[in-house]
Amino acid sequence: MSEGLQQTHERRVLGTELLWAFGVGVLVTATLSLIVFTALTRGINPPSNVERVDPKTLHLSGEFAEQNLGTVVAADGIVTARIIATQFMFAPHCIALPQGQPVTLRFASPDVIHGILITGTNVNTMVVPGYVAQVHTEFTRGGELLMPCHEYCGLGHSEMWANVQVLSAGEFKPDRDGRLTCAQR
Amino acid sequence: MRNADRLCLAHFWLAFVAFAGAAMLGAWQMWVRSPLGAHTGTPGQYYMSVTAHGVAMAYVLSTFFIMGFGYFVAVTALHRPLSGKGWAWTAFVVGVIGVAMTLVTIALGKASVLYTFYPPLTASPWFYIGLILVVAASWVWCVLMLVSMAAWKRENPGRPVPLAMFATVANAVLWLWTTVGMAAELVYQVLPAALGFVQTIDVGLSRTLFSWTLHAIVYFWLIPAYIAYYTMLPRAAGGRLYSDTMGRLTFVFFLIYSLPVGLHHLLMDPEHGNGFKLIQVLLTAFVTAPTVLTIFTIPASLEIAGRLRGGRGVFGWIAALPWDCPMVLAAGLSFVMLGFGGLGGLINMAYGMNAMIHNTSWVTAHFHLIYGGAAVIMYFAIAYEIWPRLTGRQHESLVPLRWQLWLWFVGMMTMTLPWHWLGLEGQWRRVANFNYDNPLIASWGPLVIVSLGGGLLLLASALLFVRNLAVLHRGVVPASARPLYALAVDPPQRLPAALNGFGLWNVLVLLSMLLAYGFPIAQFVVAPSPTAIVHRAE
Amino acid sequence: MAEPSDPRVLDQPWRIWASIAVMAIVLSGALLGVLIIPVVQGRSAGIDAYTAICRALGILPGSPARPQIVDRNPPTPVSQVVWTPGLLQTLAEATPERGHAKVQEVCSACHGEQGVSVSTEFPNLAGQSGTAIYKQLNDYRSGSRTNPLMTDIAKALDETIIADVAAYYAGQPTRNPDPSTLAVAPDAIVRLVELGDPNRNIPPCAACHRQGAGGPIDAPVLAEQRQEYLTSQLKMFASGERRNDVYGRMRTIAAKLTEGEINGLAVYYRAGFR
Amino acid sequence: MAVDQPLAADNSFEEHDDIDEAALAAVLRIVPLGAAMLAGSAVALAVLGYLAIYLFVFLPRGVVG
Repeated sequence: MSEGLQQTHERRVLGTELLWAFGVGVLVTATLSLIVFTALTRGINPPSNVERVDPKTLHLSGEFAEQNLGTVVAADGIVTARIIATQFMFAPHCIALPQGQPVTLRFASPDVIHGILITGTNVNTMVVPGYVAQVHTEFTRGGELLMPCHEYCGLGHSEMWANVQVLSAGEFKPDRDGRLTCAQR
Repeated sequence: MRNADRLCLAHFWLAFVAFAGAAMLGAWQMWVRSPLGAHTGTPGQYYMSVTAHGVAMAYVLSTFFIMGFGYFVAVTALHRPLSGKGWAWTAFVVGVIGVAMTLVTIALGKASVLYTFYPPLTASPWFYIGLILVVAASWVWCVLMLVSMAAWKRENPGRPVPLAMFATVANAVLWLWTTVGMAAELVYQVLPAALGFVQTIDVGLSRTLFSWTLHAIVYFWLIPAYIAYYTMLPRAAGGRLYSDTMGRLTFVFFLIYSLPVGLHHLLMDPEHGNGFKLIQVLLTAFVTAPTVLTIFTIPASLEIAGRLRGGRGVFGWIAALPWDCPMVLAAGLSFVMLGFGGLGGLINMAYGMNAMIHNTSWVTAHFHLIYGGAAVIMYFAIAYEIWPRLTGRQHESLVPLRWQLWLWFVGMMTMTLPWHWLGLEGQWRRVANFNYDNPLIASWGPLVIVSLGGGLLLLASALLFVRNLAVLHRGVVPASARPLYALAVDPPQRLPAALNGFGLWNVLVLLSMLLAYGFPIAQFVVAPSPTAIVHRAE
Repeated sequence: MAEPSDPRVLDQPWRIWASIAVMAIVLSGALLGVLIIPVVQGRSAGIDAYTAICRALGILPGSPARPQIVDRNPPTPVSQVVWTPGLLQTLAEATPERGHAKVQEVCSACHGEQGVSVSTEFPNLAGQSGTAIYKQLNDYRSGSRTNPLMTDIAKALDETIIADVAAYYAGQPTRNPDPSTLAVAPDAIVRLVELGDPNRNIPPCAACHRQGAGGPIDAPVLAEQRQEYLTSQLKMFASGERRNDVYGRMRTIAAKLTEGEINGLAVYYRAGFR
Repeated sequence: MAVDQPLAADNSFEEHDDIDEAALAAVLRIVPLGAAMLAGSAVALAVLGYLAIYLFVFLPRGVVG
């Protein structure tokens, strides 16, 4: 191939590659923009609560002591559920939560790494010993959902799951202390 | 058989024997998880099997295949004897000892912690020491690759390093960077705990260090596939590489963008703030760059081949390609799997959307498609392509080769497409036995059985692959010398140092790692987080 | 190339533009991730810009997009034992010989000098995990677990001697599973031990109570344990009479077991070891 | 003799192929078109898939933050 012809080729090849890269760049930017847009307008973030807590003294603490686990509605109406993920169970093993209301789920592990998801929702977080994992969400549909441990935590990992009861406003009735446990069905 | 060939074959056979064993374990795991095999295995057996499957596939198959392939490229692309052959054999022996140590520890049930470790769960120290030996062996390989390229450059001043070798060295450099995170976690945190020197572990730090390795390691596995796309596929198809420069840029992009992105594996973790997660998500978006460049440049190279063979029209060239050639067929199937895997990956990396599928079967499907699918099918094609050169014998028929590749593709798709769906439904990972009495889980049953069918096809394909290679050693048709590496449409005459070496890119990796990982790691050093008690599973 | 040029000159634009491109991407990520997004999110959630940025960096806890929960619950522990590295070190460095002396003086009357108890209502302690013995003695001392005999005995012991006793019994010969007796155990019980019952949320007993299972570090090893002791403890867990298991791990499981299963498991763990 | 070079190491035929330069030049007048269409539609499909899942699966499941 002559030198001149080769140079034209080379320029054309690089030109088309650049054009392609530009086109794809636009598409990639579009996908990223959607992430940024929903972060700005709807506050969508991955759960990133960098709140440290000593896993060794969790059972002595106030918040994650056995009696204080579960769902509680504060005087100002804020719904919080505190859940312990431990080898190989959740405490409590059934959690009642309201539908269509902002809720905050707080998880902690006294032993090894766990993780949770609630089927059919976007509730998902790792539960790393040393941190309080926190998810803010609003349940869009009601019913009985499954909350398994999704990170390998030992030989009993497969049997580690809890139930989540998402209750309508009529069914979601906390007691005088603002506490609520699962309804027996 | 020559010494360098024996070296390559030793690496490849170790890799493929581990692969065949791991494929059997994989099929068994799918069986016990399905409604058909429910309650036939204990969790102890299951997690032992998962650990062995992960170690064999992700550490043994990949590392030894890549090392063997690297030695092969260094000899054939540079046309010079391998530097440091003694070191290479020593490293191989060290690696074999490491693999044996690790697998025996797993088989004794003293290391059921899965291949991604989960401190504060710790296995027997022999498990980690074995893995460290494997990594040490691979570091020797990295140095030998760098030395080979440097020697060639001294002998050929000013000439462009052949693309195959440039890419191989890119992978070696990438691997040196990649292993820093995992080695730091093992040596500084996990091994002292396993040996009983310390009783607690900073789990946030260990997860962060492992995330450093976790993304780039996949590109380490993937690069041989890309080397085949760029340097072997165009020749096998009867065309030329559309752009040599884009090839080099692709491998450079792999190097600089696969490292400062590991936090996207920790999007659901509580030990990092949103800010650094977003920075690394943005950088992750640029990891698509090498792949989108490739899915344009390689089809363009194939289009040259197809049109030279008489293909017409916008898509007519596709039909005109020599699909009976294993390399071409494997590449085509690889691209399809890369496409599905890539879409899954886009969803994984999408910041908040990660919550929808994190630690569900979706993710398992994603990395089986990318590594087990797109990359490993090219390992097959590479093996088929170079085995005649290593053994001096020719495949008698390509039919069993094509069967094997098709089986792998169909098996992989049948296994992973249901997994994607199950992941969206919330099927979570690392479960030894599902409770099919639960109505939701019971509703997943049929899809789990379909994916089990895919797993069995994969097992059949894996065994056929080993058979196809084994028969060649006793084959009767002598191999005829055939060129391997493709020429570029415009072979480079002279290249800027940036496209002929890695100095600049190493500086940029260092800078972006400092910016992207500096604070996320420093936070644990400045203010150590509360530690967790070591749980010894041995 | 029309004119041969020095690779370094050829390389200069690469060095400049590659550095600019890579740094621009990282910095625009930083601009979005730690400045724009948190400040905007904070504004709609009523969080000041400084706090929102600190949260995005991970210096302050909480999401920049949501108000953070404040907790004011008083602590009410079920067990006072805290597994600090120091305590684990104490256990590791305990003196079994001193423990032996104490065992001869106090414990052997019921638990036997070698850890094989004299009566079926007292647990065997031979080869028991040191952490498990330590935790139980400590819980007796603090009142988290009560027993007419043990409460007073434990109160008379101090931290160090408890560690020594634990180390002594832990060092006594362990019993290993006996395949021949295990083979005759009922399937349902073996399944409970090895597989658990996923449907009832019961993990396999072996996941915690087998040596080296990687479960909770203070879980006792179950191997040739006294049948009557096991039955009574499981029943006490089920009724809530015994509640020193942190987060009710055993209370929850025991409450789900049927009477038949409790007896079956007690027989299994009595018989299956030699 | 030190025979430690594999078969291909002493072969210079790697530097050549039997592609006719004129045919290549002719083909190169159309070439990236088909590839661009193929790769372009693949990328477009992937991005559409991404958007569809983001908008129709992820968002309806509830906002997390």
